[in-house]
Amino acid sequence: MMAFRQLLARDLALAWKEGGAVGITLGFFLVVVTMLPLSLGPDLNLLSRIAAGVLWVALLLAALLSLGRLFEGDLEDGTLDVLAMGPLSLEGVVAAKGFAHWLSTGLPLTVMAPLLGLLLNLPGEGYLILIATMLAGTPAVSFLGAVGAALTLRARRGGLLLALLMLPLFVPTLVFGIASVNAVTIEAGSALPPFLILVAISLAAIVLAPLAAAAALRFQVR
Amino acid sequence: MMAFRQLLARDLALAWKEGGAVGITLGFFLVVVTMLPLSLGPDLNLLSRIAAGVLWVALLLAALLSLGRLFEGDLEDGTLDVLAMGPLSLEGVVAAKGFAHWLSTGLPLTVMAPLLGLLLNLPGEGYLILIATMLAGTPAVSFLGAVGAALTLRARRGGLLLALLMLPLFVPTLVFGIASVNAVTIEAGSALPPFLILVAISLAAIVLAPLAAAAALRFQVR
Amino acid sequence: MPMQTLTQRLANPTRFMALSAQLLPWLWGAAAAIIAIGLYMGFASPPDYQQGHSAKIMYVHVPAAWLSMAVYALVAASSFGFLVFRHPLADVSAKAAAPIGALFTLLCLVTGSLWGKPMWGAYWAWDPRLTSVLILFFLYLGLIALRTSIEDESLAANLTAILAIVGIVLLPVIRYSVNWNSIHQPPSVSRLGAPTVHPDLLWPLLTMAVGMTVLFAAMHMKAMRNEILRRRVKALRLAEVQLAGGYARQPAE
Amino acid sequence: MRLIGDKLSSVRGGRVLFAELSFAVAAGEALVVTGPNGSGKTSLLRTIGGLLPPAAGEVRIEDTAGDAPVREQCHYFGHRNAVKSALTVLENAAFWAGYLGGGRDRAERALDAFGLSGLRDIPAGYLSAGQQRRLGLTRLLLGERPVWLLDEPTASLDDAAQAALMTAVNGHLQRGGIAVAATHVPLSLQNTRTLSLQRASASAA
Amino acid sequence: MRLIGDKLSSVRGGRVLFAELSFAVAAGEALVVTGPNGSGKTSLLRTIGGLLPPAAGEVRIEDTAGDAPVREQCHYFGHRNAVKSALTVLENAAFWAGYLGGGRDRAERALDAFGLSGLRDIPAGYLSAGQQRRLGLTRLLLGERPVWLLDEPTASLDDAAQAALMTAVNGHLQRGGIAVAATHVPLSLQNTRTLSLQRASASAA
Ligand code: HEM
Ligand SMILES: Nc1ncnc2c1ncn2[C@@H]1O[C@H](COP(=O)(O)OP(=O)(O)OP(=O)(O)O)[C@@H](O)[C@H]1O
Ligand SMILES: Nc1ncnc2c1ncn2[C@@H]1O[C@H](COP(=O)(O)OP(=O)(O)OP(=O)(O)O)[C@@H](O)[C@H]1O
Ligand SMILES: [Mg+2]
Ligand SMILES: [Mg+2]
Repeated sequence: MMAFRQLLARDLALAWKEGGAVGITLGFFLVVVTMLPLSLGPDLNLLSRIAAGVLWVALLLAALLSLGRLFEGDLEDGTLDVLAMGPLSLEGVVAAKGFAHWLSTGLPLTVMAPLLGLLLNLPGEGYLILIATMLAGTPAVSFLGAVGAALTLRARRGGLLLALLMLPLFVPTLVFGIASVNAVTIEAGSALPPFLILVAISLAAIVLAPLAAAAALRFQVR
Repeated sequence: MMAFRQLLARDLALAWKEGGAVGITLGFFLVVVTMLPLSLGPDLNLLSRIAAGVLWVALLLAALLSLGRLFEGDLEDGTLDVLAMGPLSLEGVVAAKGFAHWLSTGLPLTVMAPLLGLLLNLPGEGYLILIATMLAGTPAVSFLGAVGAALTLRARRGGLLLALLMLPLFVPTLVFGIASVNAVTIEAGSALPPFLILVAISLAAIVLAPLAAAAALRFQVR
Repeated sequence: MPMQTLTQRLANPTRFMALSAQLLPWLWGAAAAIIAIGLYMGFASPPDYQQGHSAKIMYVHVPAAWLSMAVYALVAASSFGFLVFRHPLADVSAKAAAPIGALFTLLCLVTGSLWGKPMWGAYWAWDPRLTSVLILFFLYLGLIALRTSIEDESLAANLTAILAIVGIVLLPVIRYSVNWNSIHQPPSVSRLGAPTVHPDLLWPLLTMAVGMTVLFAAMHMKAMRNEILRRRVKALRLAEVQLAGGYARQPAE
Repeated sequence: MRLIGDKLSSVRGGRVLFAELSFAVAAGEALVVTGPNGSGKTSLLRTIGGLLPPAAGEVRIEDTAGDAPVREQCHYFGHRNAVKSALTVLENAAFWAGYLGGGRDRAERALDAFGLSGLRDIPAGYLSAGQQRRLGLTRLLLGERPVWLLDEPTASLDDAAQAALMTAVNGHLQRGGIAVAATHVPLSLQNTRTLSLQRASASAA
Repeated sequence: MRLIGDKLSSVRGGRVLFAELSFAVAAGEALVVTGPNGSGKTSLLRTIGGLLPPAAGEVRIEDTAGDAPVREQCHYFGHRNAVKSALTVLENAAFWAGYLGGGRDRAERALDAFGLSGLRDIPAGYLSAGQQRRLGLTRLLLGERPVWLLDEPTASLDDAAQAALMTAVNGHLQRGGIAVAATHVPLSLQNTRTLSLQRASASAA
């Protein structure tokens, strides 16, 4: 546990020191949200219909860009070699790093989402469910993303390859996340079923992703 | 000229060897284009209206992901130190690398765009102008992107920061690219004025961007 | 740009520190006084026949909009001065001005949004002018983020300066391009580009503009002082490390 | 305690680097691995440390308390330093101390041992090549592990730092530890045995 | 031809590394730069090569044909090798040969000189640390430049490779070239002069 906490604290410190990671993540989120209306046209009606979708896509892209570096630094400077030799198991290492990623990316994005909802003219009844789904869905993004990051670690063109691997992995999260919001804002139905599935996905990701990512990392340090 | 050609050839060889770069870029493009309808809903009418926008945004995101690595490898393995010492000026180095990036990313994406237009139900009269605008606009993306890549080279969280810096850089290209296509598909007007502006932007980028990027690189190798 | 000539006269940081220490209280005072007068004039002015009292927000909104652009020009000019003449104060000026500029841009955005709700029924519309202000805001964020993301301060200063200059080339193009789009997209309900303003509204507006400019000057000077002090402390700490002779504890060579 | 390599073989990229390699190192002994470039020194060290699974054979530690896997009983110090540029010197050392189970005072002592205490508040990215390598070396002192695997540990070090390293390794040996060091230059270690790897046979090249 | 350093000062991160440093190296001479870790050897070499502008002073090359800037007359071989892992050994050498104005045959000869011709078709990423370093060294032979700047060139090299390097440098000196080498270990060069940097003194801060 001590080692887990130390690693978590170090990753958070790095996320903070390495250029105010949080601020930049948020900046990016903002950027995508601006870029889409600019290219899709400023029709407020259309925007409010697709608001939830845009926010989720932006979230995934922001995660994608930051996930590329999840293990990269540690591989390059040799830290990963040391981490692979205990005392924390590699599964524990992945869990600590995934958790740190969520705290420094998923959580701030969730907090910021309502603000961007304003820009996209999201209907008033959508905000609560938006926050809830993001809170429930972002852990899945961080942990599934860790698997992709571990797999593409030594691939050249890692960024694009990661994107290619990640997007299918993210589809379920995306679909149920949007379905929950739309259930409230567009169909005025119950958001509970898709929301519960979202929670289930996140829980499964938290449990299973470290296993897969650790297995991949074992090959990466050879 | 000899040095320029050598560098160009090497960068193309690397783009090819380092994990079939071209294939992965195209794959990413495909994935984004499929993901958006998934999150925006399958309304064909809506899709055909936003098709040009989606294609351009996907293009920019694909470029963003690959641009992050434009100078990174060369900085890390010390190649940039050597390149900074002649015989080619750093401006020439940037031009060669930007050109290689265009050949290995912008060009294949342009070739692929019509295919994805089909998926998004782009109206028939839009294809020619789509190819033309992409051909005219992608050099601006590669060369402006080079400026962003040079600036963020040693920044922590390079990926996200790059995105933040790139957005304002890409706005004009995006706007005129989409305006040209929409002029034909939606408003049935003349695409020439925005298209000419797009060409002008690309030309200006090809001339000016190497100056700015080289200035930044000079500081990066210190 | 009053600060520009001022900074040039105060060519060295020590003189700048001494003079700014004397000037600063006056600047704060003047800003407070002029803004108070402007606000009074604004509230005493007749309510707009259409917008009622909500139009009063204009007295903050419009000066903030002007300043957001003027400050960017100052950042770019300072950056140019730094890159070409390598004067350290120019960098201090650029670094200090960027967050303040971002703040005014944000103020413009927020007051505009608050105004937009009663006027258009939405906080935000993708109108060309609004969009270009938003992009200006991003440019500010980019400047700040680039600087904070780079460990080595002199590298950060140089790169940020290059970005600021690239930005000034870009801004007109962006402004124009976003406008272009709107010719083709049906324009949203926009009441910007208002007709000529009645003198009753113009005078308070101009007073507020002057007041907020002086306020900026004060904030900028204060921020520059802070930055200079921060650099001095850092240099002192570095010197201390060497004097304390951490090295001396090493085995002799 | 004994570190045993039992009929180890290593294959990289289809080429056999070494085959049927056996060795035994007792407590207090250092094994110095030499050999030309590309003969497999790094591969051997990584095999011992459990990072690279051997093609055949096994590595084990005998006569030791506990049954932790070999990899958790080894410190690996390789070509790369496992140092984070964004963290200060002290933060780097304190992290590894905490992670490997030591305390902060331990970090301070380790920095002292490698002559870095004057630089403790400087971000590690500012350090010179040799200073970063010294910082990497402090890790050896931050957690108790019986086996030290050192891959060209003296590269980039000046005389003072090399002396500090030798003091540290000799101290470790005296306390009954084991060290395996790959090197191209002679090391002034006590109680060493040498394992000399040959270049993979000509036909393989 | 003479390489002149004229009252050079270097400041990094607010600290003065060296001040008013002057030296002159004549054709056929090698300048060996020594000093403890962090004393500024790498910084000095990068200053000479024009990568790092000096805080004061200047570097120039006198009595030489042409008026190319100093940086285009120097080969810089630093801590990093400028080798691309994805390209084969031969492709790496051929690229630098072409870029620096040599031909393919030149690349082959350089690989031979550093004992790499057997590995020519292997991707450079598979090479061991020392083999990669050798590949980096071939660059010195791929384009004619009068000044060679070598930063710890012997690190990771085995005896054979060190001998090959010394042969190359001595040959360069005999042809009237200049070499500046930073090192922690003695180099067997002919005709050397030594510049010893001190650790940045307290007063310098
Ligand atoms: C977030 C939303 C808004 C932004 C970013 C924004 C931006 C700007 C900018 C940049 C200017 C300065 C233009 C110049 O002098 O060239 C300006 C002026 C002005 N704005 Fe806004 N604005 C916003 C919302 C509004 C709203 C809702 C109203 C009122 C209905 C409004 C009314 C005005 C007026 C009357 C001026 C002065 C016009 C002039 O100088 O001719 N703005 N705004
Ligand atoms: N980018 C930088 N910013 C601030 N300080 C730096 C930077 N780079 C190096 N330094 C400092 O400058 C000093 C000299 O570094 P340099 O790399 O020149 O030393 P060196 O003599 O090559 O040492 P070594 O033998 O370890 O390679 C070091 O003390 C280092 O802390
Ligand atoms: N990932 C890999 N794939 C294929 N071959 C590899 C790989 N890594 C190393 N090799 C090959 O294995 C051989 C041994 O490499 P190793 O790094 O163990 O040598 P070394 O003895 O440490 O050499 P040096 O003294 O240069 O550090 C080299 O010839 C190298 O070409
Ligand atoms: Mg090795
Ligand atoms: Mg050095």
